[in-house]
Order: sequence, then C-alpha cells, then structure tokens
Amino acid sequence: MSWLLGHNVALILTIPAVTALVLTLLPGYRLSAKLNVAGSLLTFLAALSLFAGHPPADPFVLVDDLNIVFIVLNTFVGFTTSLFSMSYIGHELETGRLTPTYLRFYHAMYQVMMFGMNLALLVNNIGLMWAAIELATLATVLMVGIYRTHEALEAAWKYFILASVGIAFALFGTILVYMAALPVVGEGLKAMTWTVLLSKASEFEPSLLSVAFIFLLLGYGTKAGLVPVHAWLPDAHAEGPTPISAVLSGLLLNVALYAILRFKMLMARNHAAISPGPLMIALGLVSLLFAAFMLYRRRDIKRLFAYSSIEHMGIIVFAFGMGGPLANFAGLLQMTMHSLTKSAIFFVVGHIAQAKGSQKIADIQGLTQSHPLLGWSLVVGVLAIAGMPPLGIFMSEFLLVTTTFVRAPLLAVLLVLGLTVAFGALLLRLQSVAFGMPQGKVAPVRVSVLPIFAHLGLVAIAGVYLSPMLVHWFQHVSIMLG
Amino acid sequence: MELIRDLVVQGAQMLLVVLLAPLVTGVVRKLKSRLLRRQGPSVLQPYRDLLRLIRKDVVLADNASWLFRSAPYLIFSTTWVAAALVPTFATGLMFSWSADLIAIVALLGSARFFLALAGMDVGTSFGGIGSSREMMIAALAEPVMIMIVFVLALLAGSTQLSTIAAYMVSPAVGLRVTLGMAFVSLLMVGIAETGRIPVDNPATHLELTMVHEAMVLEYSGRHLAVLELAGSLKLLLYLSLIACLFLPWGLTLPDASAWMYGIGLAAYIAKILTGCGALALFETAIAKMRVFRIPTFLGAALMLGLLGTLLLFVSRGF
Amino acid sequence: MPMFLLLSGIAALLLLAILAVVFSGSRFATRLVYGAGLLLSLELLVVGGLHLLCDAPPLALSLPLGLPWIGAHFRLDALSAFFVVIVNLGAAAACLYGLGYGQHAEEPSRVRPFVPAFIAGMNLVLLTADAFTFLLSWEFMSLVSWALVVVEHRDPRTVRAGYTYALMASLGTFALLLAFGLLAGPNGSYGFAAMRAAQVSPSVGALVLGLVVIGAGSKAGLVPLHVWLPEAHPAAPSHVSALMSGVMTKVAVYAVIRIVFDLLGTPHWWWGIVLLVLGGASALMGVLYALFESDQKRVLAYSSIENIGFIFVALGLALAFRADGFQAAAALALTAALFHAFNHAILKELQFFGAGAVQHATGTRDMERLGGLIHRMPVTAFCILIGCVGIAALPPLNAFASEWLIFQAILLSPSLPQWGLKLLVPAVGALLALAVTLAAACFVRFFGMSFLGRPRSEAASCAEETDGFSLAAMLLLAGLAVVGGLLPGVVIDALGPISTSLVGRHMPVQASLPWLSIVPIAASRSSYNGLLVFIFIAASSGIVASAIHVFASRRIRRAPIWDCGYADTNPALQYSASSFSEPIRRVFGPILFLARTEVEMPPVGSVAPAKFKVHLEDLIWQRLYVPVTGIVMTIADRLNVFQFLTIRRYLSLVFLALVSLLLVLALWS
Amino acid sequence: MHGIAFDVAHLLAGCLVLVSFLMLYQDRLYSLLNTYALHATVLFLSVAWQAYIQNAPDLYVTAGIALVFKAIIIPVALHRMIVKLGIHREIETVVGTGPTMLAGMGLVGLSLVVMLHAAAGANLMAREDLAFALAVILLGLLIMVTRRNAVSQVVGFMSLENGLILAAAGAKGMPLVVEMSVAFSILIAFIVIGIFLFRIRERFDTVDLQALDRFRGERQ
Repeated sequence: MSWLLGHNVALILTIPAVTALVLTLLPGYRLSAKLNVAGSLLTFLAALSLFAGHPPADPFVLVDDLNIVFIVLNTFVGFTTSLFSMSYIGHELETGRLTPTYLRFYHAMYQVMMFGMNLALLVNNIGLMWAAIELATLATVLMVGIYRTHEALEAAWKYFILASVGIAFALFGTILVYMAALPVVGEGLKAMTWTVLLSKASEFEPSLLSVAFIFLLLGYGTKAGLVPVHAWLPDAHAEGPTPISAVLSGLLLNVALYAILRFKMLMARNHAAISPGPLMIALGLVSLLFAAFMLYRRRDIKRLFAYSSIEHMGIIVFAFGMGGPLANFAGLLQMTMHSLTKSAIFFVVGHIAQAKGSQKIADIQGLTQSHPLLGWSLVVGVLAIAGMPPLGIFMSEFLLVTTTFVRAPLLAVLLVLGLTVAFGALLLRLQSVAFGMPQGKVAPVRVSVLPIFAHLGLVAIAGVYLSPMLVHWFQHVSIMLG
Repeated sequence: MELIRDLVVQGAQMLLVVLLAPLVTGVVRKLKSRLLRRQGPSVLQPYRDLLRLIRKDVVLADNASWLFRSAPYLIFSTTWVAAALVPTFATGLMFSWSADLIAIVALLGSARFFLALAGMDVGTSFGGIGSSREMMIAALAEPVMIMIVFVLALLAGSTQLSTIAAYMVSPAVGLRVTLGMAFVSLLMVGIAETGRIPVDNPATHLELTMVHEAMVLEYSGRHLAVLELAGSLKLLLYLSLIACLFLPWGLTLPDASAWMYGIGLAAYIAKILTGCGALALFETAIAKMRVFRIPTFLGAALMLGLLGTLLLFVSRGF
Repeated sequence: MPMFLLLSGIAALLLLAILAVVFSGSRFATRLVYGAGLLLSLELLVVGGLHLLCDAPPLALSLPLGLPWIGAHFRLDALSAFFVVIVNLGAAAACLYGLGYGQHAEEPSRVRPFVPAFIAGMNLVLLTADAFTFLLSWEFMSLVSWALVVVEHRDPRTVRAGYTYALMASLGTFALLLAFGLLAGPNGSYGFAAMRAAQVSPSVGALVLGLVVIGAGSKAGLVPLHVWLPEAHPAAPSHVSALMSGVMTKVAVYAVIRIVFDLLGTPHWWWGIVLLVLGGASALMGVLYALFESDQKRVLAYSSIENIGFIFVALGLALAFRADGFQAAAALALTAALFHAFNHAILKELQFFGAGAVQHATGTRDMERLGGLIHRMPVTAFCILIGCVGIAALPPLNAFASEWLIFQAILLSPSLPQWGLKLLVPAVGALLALAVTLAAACFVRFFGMSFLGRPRSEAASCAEETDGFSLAAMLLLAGLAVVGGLLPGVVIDALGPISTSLVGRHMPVQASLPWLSIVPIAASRSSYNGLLVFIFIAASSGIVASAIHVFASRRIRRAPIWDCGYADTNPALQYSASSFSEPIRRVFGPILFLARTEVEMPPVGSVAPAKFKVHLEDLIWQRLYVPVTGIVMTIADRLNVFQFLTIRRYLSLVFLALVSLLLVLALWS
Repeated sequence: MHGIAFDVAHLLAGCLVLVSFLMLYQDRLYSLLNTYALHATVLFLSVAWQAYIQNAPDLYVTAGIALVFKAIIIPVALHRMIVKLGIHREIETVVGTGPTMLAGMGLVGLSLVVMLHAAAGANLMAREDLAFALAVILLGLLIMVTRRNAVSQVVGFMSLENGLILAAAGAKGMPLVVEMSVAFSILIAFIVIGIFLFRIRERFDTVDLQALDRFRGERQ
C-alpha cells in the first residue's frame, strides 16, 4: 500500500505508456479493446490513490489541489470513454468503416493520448508541459483522420495546421516566461520549474510576462477552442470517431485550460504585468456569443455539440477571468460538469449516429419514441449542458451569473444573452431530434449504458449535492487562482 | 320591535317592486301611445298579459335543456334580489348591507349571464344574435356602472346604497360637475341596460336589430311571463336607482315615524312616474340606433364616467 | 415535524416519479401513480392547511444539499403554507381526475412520471428559503412541465409550443437569477434570511423589481410575456393543463410576493405603478384574446392571463399602499390578491377538467365543432357552468368575492398622496371593470357554444358522459367554488397572518360578524354577504317557481324549434363562436389585434359558397417577438460564414487576433 | 568581446528578418524554397554564434539540425514533391506584393515596440534577439495567410518555427528540454505533414487547400 502511494504518480504515467506499447504489438482487436479498458481503469485507480497520498513536489512532478482534480477527472473520463469505445469501435468494424489494422493503431494512440494528457497535468515544468500537450494533440490529430474520408482528412488537416500554429505560439510564450524568469531565478531547469516560478513571479520583468501571456493564451487557447482560434474544433469533433470527440471535448480542452490557468496564476502574482482577467473575459464572451449564434445553423449533430463545447469553454474562461472565490469556484465546477456531460452526450450521439446511420440532424427524429433510452439520455444530457437544474452546470452558472451581475452588470447581461441564445438553439435541435415522428432506421442498437449513466448520474448528483471534500478542494483552488 | 319594523319595511319593499313593475311598463307604453296620439292599451295591460301567459301551456323546443327551463326563475330572482336591495321609499333596509352597489350591478350581471345562455340553448340563429349583442352591450355598459359607483363611493366614502343615499340627502353634497357627469352616464347606461330606444326596441319582434326579444324568442307560457316580469323589474330597478341616488329627496331615513313612511312612499311613486314620463318623452323623440353605433354611445358614457372619477381624484372641489 | 412531513411528502412524490418510470409497462401504473399522488398531495394539503389555520410560527430547516457553503434552506411560514394549500388542493384534484382521465389519455407513459415530479417541484419552490434551492426548484418545475407540454410530441404545433415555453421559462429564470444576484450582494449571501436583513438601495430595488416582473411575470403569463402560455398550457394533457394554468401561475404569484414583499424591504411608491399597468393590460388583453379564440383550452389559458392581471393589480395596489404607509388598505389589497389566486386556481382547474372531459368525449377542442353537450354530458355541463359563472365573477360564487375586494381596494386609492397613482388607479379600475364584463361575455360564449344549442359535428352528437373519477374531481371543485363564495370570511381570516407578516396589518376579523358577512374596512363603508345573497336568490326563485307551479299551468308541450317560424334544420346555421364575438371584435379588433376581414363573394348566378375570413394578429407577438427572432436569425446567418472559411482565412483570424492583442499590449504600456 | 558578440548576433538575427522579408516577396514556389534554404542557413549561423558566445555546446546540435535538416533535406524533398505534383511553376499570392510588404514592415515595427519596451530590463542581447524572433514569427504567419498553396504554407510555418528557435537559442541556458522538443516538433511536424501530403496525394489531385476546402464541413 505504501509502495503504491509512493509510486502512484509514476504509475499514472507508466501504465498508459506501457499499454500503448503493448497495444501496438497486439494483433487482435477484441483483446486490445479490453486491454485498453483495463489500462484506463488501472490508470484511474492509480489516480484515485492520489487522494490517499502523493509525493511532495520535486523539479519534475507536482501534485497539488489544482491538478489532482484534473487528473482524477481525466483518468475517469478516459476510462469510461474506453468502455464506450469498446462497443462503438466494434460496430464500426462491423460496418466496415474501420479495418483491424487501423483499430490497433487507434487503441495505441488512445493510450498515447492519455499518457500525454496525464503527463501534461502532472509535470512541474512548463517546457515539459508544453511538450506533453503537443504529444496529446498530435495523437488526436491522427485519430481524427482515421476514417480517411474526404471530410475526415480535411478536418484532420485543418486541425493539424491550426494546432501547429498554436504549438508555436505556446512555445514562444514558454520561452518568454523563461526569459522573464532568467534574471531572477538564474539559468537552467529552475527557470522552468513551475513551483519556483510561482514563488518568484512578483520579481519578474512584468512587460515580458505580458507578451508571454498573450502568446500562451492564444497558443493554449487554440487547444481550448477559444474564438477566434477555434476553427479546428467543430470539424475535428464532427469527423473523427465519436469516442475521440468525447475525449477532445471532455479532456483535451480541459488540459489546455489547465495550462492557461497555471499561467494565469503566475500573472496574478505579478501586479505590474498586464492583468489576465480582461483578456480572458473578452475571449470568453466572444467565444460564448459566437458559438451560441453558430449553434442555430448546424445540421450535423456532432458539430452542434462541438460548438456547444466552444460555448462552454467561453463560459469557463470568462469565469476564471472574472476571478474571485465565487467565479473561480463556478469555473472549476463548470469545467468538471462540462467534461462529464459533454462526453456523455457524445456517447449518446455516437450510438444515435450508429443507430440511424447518419449524423445529420434532419435524418434523426422521434428518438424518444424509437430509441427511448438514447432519446431520454440525450434529453437529459442536453438539458444538463444547457444549464438546467437539477443538474450540475446549473449550480456553476447560478454562481457565475449572480456574482458577475453584482460586480459587472453589463458583462452579466452579455453572459445571460449568450446563455439564452445558446439554450434556444440547443433546445430547438433537441426537440426536433428527440420528438416528432420517428424517421429512418428504428432498429435497436447495443448501447453501452454504464458510461452514459455514470456520467449523467454524477452530474445529477452534483446538481443537488457536492461532497464536502470536493468543495474544500475547489475552494482551495479558487483561492490559489486568486 | 325594531327588528319587526325592519322586516316589514324590507318585505314591503320586495312586494312593492314586484307589484309596481308591470305598472311602470304599462305607464310608459300608455304615455308613449298618447304622445304618438294613439289611444294605447290600458296601463294595466301588462298585468293582464302576465296572467294570460301564466295560464297558458309551455311549448318547449325539442332540444331545450334544463338550463332553458330554470333560467327564467334564476333571472327573475336575481333581478328581484337586486331590486329589493335598492332603497325605494326608505333607506336602512334590513338586508341592504348584504350587498353593496357593486354587488347589485353584479347581480344584474348574473341575470344577464343566464339570459344570454338561455338565448343560446335551443340553437337558433336569432337566439345567438340576441345573446351576442346583449353581451357586447353589457361589456360596455357595466364598466360605466362601475365608474359611476366609483364616483359615488368616492364622494360618500361608501359603496352601500343606504349610506350613499343618506349622503346625497345631506347638505354636504352641493352641486358638482362630477355628479352631473355620473348622472348623465347613469341615464345612458340605464337606457342601454333596460333595452330602451335608442339601444334596443322593446316593442319589436322581428327586427334584425333586436336584442332582448331575440333571446326570449323561444320562451312561452309561464316562462315568458316570468321573464317579462323580470324585464319590467329591471326597468323599475334602474328608475329607483336613479331616484335613490340623484333625487333622494323624500327618502325615509331609519327610525322615522309611520307617517314619514307614507310621505316616502308617495314621493317614490311620484319620482317613478316622473321617470316614466321622461322615458316616454325621450323614446318618442329619438330614433333607434344601428347596432354598431351602440359602442360609440356607451363609449361616450364610459368616458363621462371615467372623467368624473378622475376629476374627483384630482380635486374634491368639483 | 410539519416541515419533515412536507419534505418527506415531496421526496415521496419524487420517488413516485421514479417508480412510474420503473413500472411504466404495468397495467396498474396509472392507478399507482395517481392514487399515490392523490394521497401524498392530500397529506401535504393537510399539513400546510393546519399550519395556516393554526397560525403557527414559521418553521425552518436546512439540509446539507444545494450550494455547499450555504446548504439548502427550507422555511414554512403562513405565505408558504397558503400556497402549499393552493398547490396541493389543485394537485389532489388533478390526481383524482387523473385516476380516470389517465386511463384513456394518450401516451400515458410520457405523462405519469412527470406529474408527481411536477407537483413536487411546485411544492419545493414554496418551501425553499435560499436563492439557489429556490431557482433550482423553480427551473425544475419549468422543466418538468415542459416535458408534460411536449407529451403529444408527434404534433409539430405541440413541439413548437414546448419550445416557446421552455425558452420563455429559461429567460424568466435568468431574470430571477439576476434579481437574486442583486439581492445576495457581492458576498454571495444567498439565504433569504440574509437578504431580508440586508437593505438594498432604491435603484437596486427597482432593478430587482423589474427583473422579478420579467422572471415571475413570464411564468404567470403577464402581458407582454404571455405569448407562450396560450400555446403551452393547452398542449399538455388536460389535468396537466389544469395544474399549469390553475396552480403553476400561482407559484409565480408566490414568487413575486415572496421577493417583492418579503425580501426586497421598503417599497417605493411608483413600484406599484409597474404592477398596476402590467396587471391592467393583462386583464384586458387576456380576456379579449379569450373572446376571439375558438379552441376551448386556449380560451381557458387566455382567461388565466386575465385573472393573473387581476391578481397583479391587487398586488400593485398593496405595494403602493404599503409604500405610503396605509397598512390597512395594503392588507385589504394583498388579501384580495391572495384570495383571488385561490379562487382562480379552483375555477381554472375545474374548467380545464371539463375541457378535458369534452375533448375525450368528442375528440375535439374546437368550439365550432361542439354544441348540445348539456344533453349528453349533464354532470360535466353542470360543473362547467358553475366554473363559468364563477370565473365571470358573478355572485354568489367565490371569484366575485375576491374581485369585489379588489374593487374595494381600488376605491381606497384617493387617499394615496401621489398624483400618478391617483390618476392611474381609477383608469386601471375601469380596465378591470371592462375585463370583468368581457369575461362574462367570453364565458357565455364558451358555455353556450360547447354545451348549448345543437351539436355541430358528428362527434359532438355521440358524446358520452365522462368517467366517475373525473366527475368526482369536477364536483369537488365546483363545491369548493360555491362554498368559497358563500363563506369568503373563512378564507379571509385564514389569510390574516400572511398580511400581518408582509404589510404589518391584517383585515378585520370576519368570523365574528353577524350572518358571516365580509367587511373590508368598516360596515358603513361596504359589506357583502354571499351566503345571504345566495339564500335570497334560492328562496325567491323557489317562491316564484312554486307559486307559479301551484297557481298556474304546469303542462309542457314539446315542439320543434320555432325561431320565428324560420326553422332551420341544419345545425351549421346556428350562431357560431366567431360570429358571437363579432360585435366585440368590431369594437376592439382593429386597434388591438389589427383585425382584417376578407369577404369573397361569388359572382351573381354562381353556386360557389361565399367566403369570409377574419385575420387577427397578436400585436405583441408581431411587434416584439418576431423582430427579436429575426435579429437572432440574421446574426446566426451572418456568422455562419465562419463555418465555411478556408484554412488560410482561419489562419488570418489567428493572425489578426495575435496582432490585435499585441497592439493592445503596445498601447496599454 | 561583448560588443562584438552582440553585434554579430544582432546582425545575424537581422539577417533572418531580412530573409523572411525575401520569402514574403517570393511568388514562385521554387524561389520560395530556395529562399527558405537561405533562411535556415542564416538560422544555423545565428544559433551557432549563440552556442559559441554562450559557451553552450548543446546549441551546436540545434544549429546542426537547422543546417542539415532545414537548409538541405527539407528544401530538396519539397523540390521533388512539387516537381512531382507539377505545381512548381505556379504563381500564387492572395494579396499583392506591395501591401504584403507594407504589412510585414508594420509587423516588424510592432514586434520591436512590444519587445523593446517589454524587455527593457532584460539582457540587451536577448532583448534584440527576442524582437527579431518575434518579427520572424509574425512574418512567417503572414506568409502562411497570404499563400494559397499548401506547400508554401508549410514553408511559411517552418520559417515561423525558425523564429522560435532563434528565440530559444537566444535564451541563455535554456535547458536541454527545449532543444529536444524543438527537434521533436520539427520531426513530428515533418513526418505528419509528409503523411498528410501522402494521404492527400492519395485522395486529391492537388495539394492546393482550396480543393480541400470543397469538402468543408456542412456544405453539401
């Protein structure tokens, strides 16, 4: 037990890496799907053990209240998505959209991606964090293009080009942070170690930090899908395999956000530097409003929810931009709930698309009649994502709107405008999909119920009851974020 | 002792209005005829009509429902209760506190409600026309009544008829513009509500513009008798109301001696007869309006009432 | 203990909702859900009623749910208890009705789980005592009712109604959210107790009032936020329509009272104007819409708007009186509002039940296709008649008593010192008077077209009386309407603690008055006695009827319709619903509804039928909602090009973003 | 020593910006590739000089990569590719050369303002380097947004990355991590681009992104 606690960080990183290695060698796709699940489960368990105890920060690894939430969430959604992808990919193989060779590649890449994300969350070095996020991004680029249809390739290409530019920006920002730290901290590894940077941040050259933050915000913001650097996101979500859409929305966006938050904390310590709040508020609001209006003209159901992810990233970035204990708490909660809800929605949507043989909204109607389980799950999921009670996002939006309205009424009005417009669009589509005369194929499909219910159940519970432990964590992190 | 006197007064009033009602109709008819240089029927003719109707069989349409048969009694009794609560010759009626002026207006509303329903029961086009027009007229007339109530209540500080009447006799009233407005609009409403020319013509039966007669077209025998009596009662009620509110002189106040009651009664009958005369004169002098002029007519009354109320709010001096 | 009973009752209702899903396939599901629902709402009714009648001190309870550092607070005071009574009275009646109606309703498995959840949601709103739990329950209630609206989801109109509803509900919730945000202040003190203690500045208070009017007013159906109501309420199954129209609108009224009277502190005099104007407009517009509508349930829904208007006028008066320190008058107005809310709940439920029975019996809600149902469905017809008389505010039924109180409150307005109020209140009074009489016309038309005359369709002529449970529910409510009208003093006395706690005074105690009269201020000023009026009417009609039957002919001959000798055999020649309202349409239509008529006369000698069409437009929908929708859609269209750019252009966006941020930085430093 | 070191570094960094301008000016693929090779060579010199003056031998590796990989292998490979695709004669600019050059001047000005102000307190040499690196990055981005052809966009991206390496090399004592990741990124970027170009070859007749754009999302 104590061994486990001593090495849990190492386990979180090595399990995906080793699994990825094994999966590249393993031929049978059934076995590899199971191995994928097993690897993800073990990672999740190891991540859970972080609650019991974790090593102190060293130059390479850091586990604090901020990232422990991210890690556990990350590995949990990773695990449920692997469960979902087991049944989903099986169906794709049956319909011939994928070949076994590609499947082997798929599973290996899945674990590589998980490795990249876990690494990004755990490292205590901004350079390594950058590298890990890029690893995860590149892995998802490959997964997005896996169907090799025109649309999928185009989406992957777009993703790749835009992500590369984001990579470059983020790296330049990282270099600038190093340059800012150099005179204070001294050369070498120390000037990239997060904990050291944080403790000395107030002495850094403020204007250099400001430039750095702009690059980091745009660079990592590209990953997080902030408007106007969002363009890859809708297509990548729509054209890739649905488990990847779930992971993109549920996890990768969070990891990018995590990076932004880390640097925001740095900025907050240096009062002479440009204040990150207004920038984040502006980007968040633009994302929210833009995505909200974009939702109206969507014809592809996955692209619809991809835009909804942009919208939510906007809300979250807005919340962190507002700052203060309530808004930060709201942001963290919103992020967690969005991950769970959006991935659940993608699970459902994946099954729907398989059942109907189409992702077009016009081809899907009367789901609550033809596929009650999927239909009602979608209803719950969409209501949850639209911030309806008693589901989790309601609580965060409640806190965010109320606290914003007192502090900056105009911003709150814009926020509410965005939320209402988005709700209008989501509901419009939800009603046409869930209600009406069933159309097209009505044959039942095998549904992996567990991941969907697990996510929606957690979201529903969180809407009325948050465990004190979680609250304590969130509050502590809120204070850290300033 | 007091209780017995009050009961007697109340009972006398109830009987009085019922007995007097056909006479009022008869007098108006007679006066109109004379004004038109006709001989006209006797003033007692309405009594004879009623008796004849009562003796006749009822001819019911095949599809008439229980509502059709019970409506006349309901209409009559609500009108009667309303009439019984309006001070005629004496204020301080025993049960006057059980309904104030607003409630009296509403009681008349109930009567009209059932009358309109009865008009629609058999499912004829005439009945529908009548009900529809009646409700339109009522919809515009009743707010005027409420406005008049406002004016009076604001002046007298009460919606109780007895209190208002007592106030109107008192020297505190004086001549007021608002009261004049209220008086004129009450006259207009009364004409509309009782179905007199120029709003409706009580004498016609097959004219396209008829309202009240269209609704009772299917009634016969004793049902018709009750309805006719209710109609007369309503006319009397409005006359009494006008008399009680705007010509309150001679009203017997509570705790008066017996001969005072006699004076009150005589004054009341004189007032009613004057009213009949004025009505007959007016009806002879004026022509019937087209139905769609009625909203304008009543709109003017409403404006007068509202203006009166607003003037009162602005200044108690008017 | 009562708190525990209430909360456990609500929890049991939620559990029942889950059970309804589990047993959705079972034959006994309907019995189970509505039977258990009936018992549970009765339990809640009894607990709430006892608390109200015993004038018990407020009870509070908090649970470690909801917002973590605040917790979920619940509080039962007189106001909550009164609305708990309204809600659960309505819920019990609806469950009783559902026992019968649910057996033959469409899509029962889509209805059953949501009905108990809906009841639970409404109850929760009344009991919560912090902003988060309140809004949670509020939106939960909206959401569940949305699910009930879209039950018959194969009809595109239903789905559209659901959409409009959910959107307006969400808008309303956001407005309330903002209002609570202001009340809670920067420190996030979301508990009602803290809000009560905090004093807000007048400007903030005004903003809160505006937001509450939008938030709760949209739920209540206040003009101009009413557009969803006539679509959504009729779309749901009838017992749910009854709950929505009769009860849920009252929950919205509760929200207004709770926030404006309880949490907001000292009012400013002109706040009353807002409520008065909106209330007056709702009363008139609602009833006019109802008059021109031929769908039974839509007529009823519009009539709800009218009655909500009455309630808001009374609330506005109460607010104005309270601001100017006339506590007795404020107590009168507030009591009138509450009493009217209670009466309207009963009557509207009753009528929706009747409409449901008619719809089930004939398959239509269109009055132009009904008629003569009084013969086929006598009991239903009788109950609906009572409902119609009641809702038209005719004595001696209950709604007359409450509207009478409202007029009495209006008559007290000259004492108000402000000119704005002095001039406005009588005008609003005139509006109300107009609305009352138009309501009478509307319900003459409603009852006459559906139940009287000759059947206008095959279905109407073969209708059957509805089932026993439905009849029992209707008779129960009709009885309550009569009792409430005869003994208004009982209800008024029960409302005493509420007005004491909210405006500092209560109306004079009525129970001790002789003959059970009600006296709002003083006996010399005004009094009304429903019981006595009823006895007089009953006695005098009895006397007349028996006198005539004794002294005159009792014979009855049946004959064909006379109709002045022009006996038409075709029922289509009867007066229709739209021709009934034509005179009134002529008066109000051109101004308020942009009414246009189109007459298409065939040429002389042609046998083609002449055609007559009436176009009515909802002015508010056309002038307010259509443009807003248009703007949103235009923006959506314009922005949509961003989905179809080339990669180069996307890169240009990135580039521009970077350059502009760097420029900002350059300028900032 | 310090004066000369600074002057040479400054000169080389300035040269890199100049070559970026040259790339911006090229409207033919061939000449663009050639100029890119020059760009990489200047980068090599710059990084090598940094390695020399900072006394950081690991930077020589970076310099070597720049020379061998970027200045020789990639241009040659791309040469072949465009010959194969038959697009080597294509002339393609979106905006006219004049406005593009003007925009480029503006960008250099912007980066100087931002950086010289920003790094007022930092090491002078690093400050100059950073300003030039930022200019190279912005110019690279400008190349990307003013070209239609996929190959020239890739070239633009690579020049952008050169700017990054210039900045990284200028950062004194930046740990090995950076070099590793730089190499890593170049490698991955190139491989993936290769794969993509290959796949795109497989599916499409041209690497012009406009052809790809036809399959964009929802337009049917």
